[in-house]
Amino acid sequence: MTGVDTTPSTPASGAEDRTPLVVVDDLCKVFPVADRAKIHAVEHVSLQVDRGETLAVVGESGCGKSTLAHLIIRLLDPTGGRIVLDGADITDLSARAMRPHRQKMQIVFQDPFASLDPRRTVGRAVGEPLRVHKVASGNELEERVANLFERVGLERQHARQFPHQFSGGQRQRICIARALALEPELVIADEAVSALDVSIQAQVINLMMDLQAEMGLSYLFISHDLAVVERISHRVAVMYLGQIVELGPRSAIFENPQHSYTKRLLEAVPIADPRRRHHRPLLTDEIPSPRWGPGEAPERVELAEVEPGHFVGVEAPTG
Amino acid sequence: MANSDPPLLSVRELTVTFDAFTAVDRVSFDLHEGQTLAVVGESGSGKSVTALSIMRLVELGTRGRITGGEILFRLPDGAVIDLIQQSESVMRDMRGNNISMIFQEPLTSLNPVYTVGNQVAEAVMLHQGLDRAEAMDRALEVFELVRIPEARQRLGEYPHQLSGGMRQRVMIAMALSCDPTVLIADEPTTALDVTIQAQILGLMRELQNETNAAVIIITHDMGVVAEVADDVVVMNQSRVVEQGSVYDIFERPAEPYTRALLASVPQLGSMAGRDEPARFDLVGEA
Amino acid sequence: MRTAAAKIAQSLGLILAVIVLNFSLIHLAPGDPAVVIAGESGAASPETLAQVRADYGLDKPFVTQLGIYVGQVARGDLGESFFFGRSVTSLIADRLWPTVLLVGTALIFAIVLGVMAGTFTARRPESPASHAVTVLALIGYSMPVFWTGILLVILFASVLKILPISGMHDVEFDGGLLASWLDVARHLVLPALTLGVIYLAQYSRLSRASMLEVLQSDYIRTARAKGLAEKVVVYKHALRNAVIPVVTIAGLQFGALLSGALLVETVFNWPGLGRLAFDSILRRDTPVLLGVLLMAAVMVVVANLLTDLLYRVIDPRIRVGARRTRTKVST
Amino acid sequence: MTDVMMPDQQELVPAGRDAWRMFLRNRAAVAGLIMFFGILFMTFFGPMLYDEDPNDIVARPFLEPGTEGAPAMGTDYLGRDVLAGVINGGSTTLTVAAIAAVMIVAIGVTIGALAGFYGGTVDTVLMRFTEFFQVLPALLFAMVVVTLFEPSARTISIAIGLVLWPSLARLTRAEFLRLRNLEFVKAARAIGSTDLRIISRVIFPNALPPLIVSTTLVMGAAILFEAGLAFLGLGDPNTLSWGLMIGLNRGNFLNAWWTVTFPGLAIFITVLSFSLIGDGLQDAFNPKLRGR
Repeated sequence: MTGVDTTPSTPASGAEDRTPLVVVDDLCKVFPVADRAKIHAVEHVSLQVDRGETLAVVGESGCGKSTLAHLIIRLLDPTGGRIVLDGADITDLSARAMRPHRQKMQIVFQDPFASLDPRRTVGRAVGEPLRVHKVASGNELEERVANLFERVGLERQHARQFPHQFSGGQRQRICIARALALEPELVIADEAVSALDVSIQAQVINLMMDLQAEMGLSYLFISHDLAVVERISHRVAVMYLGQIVELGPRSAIFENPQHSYTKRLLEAVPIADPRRRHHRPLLTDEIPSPRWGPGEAPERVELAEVEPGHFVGVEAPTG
Repeated sequence: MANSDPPLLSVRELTVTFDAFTAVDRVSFDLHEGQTLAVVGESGSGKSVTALSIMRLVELGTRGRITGGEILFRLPDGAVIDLIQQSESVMRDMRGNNISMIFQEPLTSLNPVYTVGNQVAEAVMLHQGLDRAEAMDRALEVFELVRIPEARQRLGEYPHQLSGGMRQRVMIAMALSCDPTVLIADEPTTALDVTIQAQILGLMRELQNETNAAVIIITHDMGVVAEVADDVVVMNQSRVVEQGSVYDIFERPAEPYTRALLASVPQLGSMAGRDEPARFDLVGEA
Repeated sequence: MRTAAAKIAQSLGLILAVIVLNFSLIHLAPGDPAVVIAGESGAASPETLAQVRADYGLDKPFVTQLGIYVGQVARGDLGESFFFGRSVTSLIADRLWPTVLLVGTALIFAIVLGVMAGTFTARRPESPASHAVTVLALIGYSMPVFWTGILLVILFASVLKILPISGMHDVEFDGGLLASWLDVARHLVLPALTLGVIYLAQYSRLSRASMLEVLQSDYIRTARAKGLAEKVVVYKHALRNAVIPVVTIAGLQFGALLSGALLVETVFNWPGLGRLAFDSILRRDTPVLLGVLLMAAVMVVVANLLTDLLYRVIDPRIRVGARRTRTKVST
Repeated sequence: MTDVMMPDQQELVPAGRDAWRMFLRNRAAVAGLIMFFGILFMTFFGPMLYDEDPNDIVARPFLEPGTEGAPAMGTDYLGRDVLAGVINGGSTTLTVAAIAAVMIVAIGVTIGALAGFYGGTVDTVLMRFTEFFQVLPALLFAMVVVTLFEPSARTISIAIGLVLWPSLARLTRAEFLRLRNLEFVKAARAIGSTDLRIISRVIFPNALPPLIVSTTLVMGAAILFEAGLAFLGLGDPNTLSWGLMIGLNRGNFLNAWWTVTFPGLAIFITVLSFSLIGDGLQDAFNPKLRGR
């Protein structure tokens, strides 16, 4: 391992198999863009997801959190580093060789309106993974689809309808059902509740937690919303400009943040309590871009373990 | 709502329809000088349509029609007029001048083919009868007011050259350029990152102290409401569910809808001292 | 600047590819150009044919011929016409101007009027005028251009007798420069109208759709929220954005416009490149045909470069890159 | 999260049956359909009902319709029956246009789909190729192909197919590019669907509506193209066609308007029927764009 070992000292409870489900080691993704510039979307990211845990990745736009999700599920090919899923290195597998591994991990996207093919019934969408992997067919497939619908809080006869007949929250439930069809061990939720109204969001989060308890799922929960992350995660990684600047158990990140960026991020969250209003200094900072000109490259952030399982990026002392 | 002054803006029984659909149903509220009023609700609650109706913009570019109610506005000279009864030309004189508005998407809300300085100066030239050079000076002034760094240089830049936060500052500068008495902000920070949102919210509060404009902020985010509002109007399915001071709404919500809404809001810090993730305690969930 | 150089290099590459394709196609086709040339000079004995082949370099291997031709073209020499015995360059130079005049007039007519009609009707999408634009656009698009031309001649030149039937100049014309220009203009009206009307139909429809979409955009709402009059909103804020797709399509369609010009030139006996090409095909005058094909490709490429230029004028997003924001965050 | 969006404005993509119903509600589109079937009927059954040979000289040249002894549409410069010509002149045009359209769709959709789906180098290479064909002056190039080889229906179809596919390729590419990044396509990839399955079962059905619309318009363009070639005398010399009729009578149209007007009208109505159908389909597939 070239990256820092970010193994948590205390594994999440309730898991029998103590080997990590996903190990990401020194992962990098660079996109070439115009004028010989490069976007360093993901830089030397190392992390792991344990069985049955929710690891949240938080950060602002352009920090690389979605790219990281796409890399792990192999929708993008990494520029460097390794991805190990359940003991198997999947970094360089071809699309065909990758297929059996896809049964173990699935993804739920942000936009419930774009996530479902408008021309197919939602039942077909949910059954599609089963057909592609030839797991089930005919009546058995139909029965499994119906069970999935019930499992996510919908009715079995909903399967015959088209996406436009559902609300955003219902569609997101359908997407979750599709992700669960192959009984994966890892579900990547890429801003999966961000587009939902707050009451619907709470219901979907509750559903995700219930499913985790029932099925022993692991979540990689990508989000920009710290309040939601605090609710759902066991551990949290904070990303900034493609790199992890702080990683640790939820309580460490939220109650004892060490990195200046984590602190800034937490400070910025408006709190739904008028008695806890912030008094904010008038800043005009901008979020820096991960785009670098020819010959330029970001400085690598070194992580140091400040307490068991709590890693913090080392910062140059500021004046 | 213990303000004894006559209100600056008084919306009474406002009703707006889109074909057969009633988007705003008998909505009433008052807005006083220096007050920040939040209109909060989920998708489809009618909050944005309410905002567009006050500007009478709902009839331009959408199929919406104001079918009932009054929008009473107190002019600087003390006369009170019903905006719904005003002709389009009177409304044009008021828009951007007495009442101005900023929108959710700062990128798409600015015209991509003109410089931001031009777009701000345009409103000034129109309402204050200044010539081009004077209007540009005024644009520079408001750019500095909203704390845009290197303001003079930015005047000549195009929207796509600016970051999201800077674009929203430009929108705010444009809205404030003619010293309006009412500023309507429709989801002003929804499209922004959280650290930028914090800056914009801080800026808006500071500007309100400096200009004493009354602000209506339309939002779905209870965090934003708690952060900036004096008073709150809660909307759901085209109607006002409840209104009151921000403390009343957050601490003593009277209506079941408000209570349910608050219960589903994740609050930073609410999980302190707990090891495992926790479900939301939702009202009426099986 | 670097992108401009790249664009020009790319265009030259395209033109080279066109030359190679045209040359190969013509030389791989059945038929012997030597027979054509010899036929023109009266005799066709085997000795004459061999002589002709040697004179015109037709006995050399194909690739050598191609190489020689490309080299010539690079020096601006397009060879000599089999039929006229004149240099192809001068032949084309004579015919280029009428075609450019015809195509340019038709294009400007179509774009200006089309955008005006589209803008006008977009503001009243349910008005009779708006529906009329839709119907006229469909009709205009569906008429064969040579037929439109004939019908217009019947109407304006034969029934109303107000415009000349064909040609570019009156035969017995004699007068000053201005009068000569007016004479050409009179002859230009019908051909340009014929060619322009198809595109007028398309551009009015396109700019109507584009304008309708732009009028729904957020910045139009902002402009209205500023209190701007509807005229300013439409003509200052919407129009410039709405013409962008029209410019795109106009650039892409330039090749089709040239095809239309060829037919129009035939109908009106307009002495342009199209007529020259048509006659050269019938005469199997290969050097001229190659020259005209090349010229047409050059015109399309130039039109595309001009479109790019126009784009940069209209849309600052293409002209000025985004600012790079990678400042260190102050903590 | 704006709430200005009303329920009825939500993205409704009508499935086949709905689109068909919307299409039938569009009067202009139905008129187009009727016109098209009328032309088809005239072309394939007309010769049985009106069995005048279009090549026979039936009367004096230039008999104006309505005069003594003239056929319904008069006679041409040789004294041939114009109506017989109009009835018999469509089959070549329609056949050529149909074959060309098949070619255009096959080339255009394949190239556009590959470029749009794979992007990167594949896209760059295929788009350069497409640009190359767009730079070629279409009619001139087709004329050269037709004259250099033989002016048969097959050559003409191929020539038209070769020059008209680029616009469809561009459209297909744009649609594939747009759809490729939508989340339901990413979801299909995450499931492990093969590229072929994603292209054919996920992206293609969603790209189909604009492609169908475009194909109807391409049919119209191919007809105009064939007519233009025939008008110039570069069509199949052995068969009669509308364009050829106009071309042959071109020298006399000032004193015999009917010789060019009726064949031209036949071309116009045929192309117009495709335009109207295409327009109706566009509205039917995309109710949001209604009235554009």
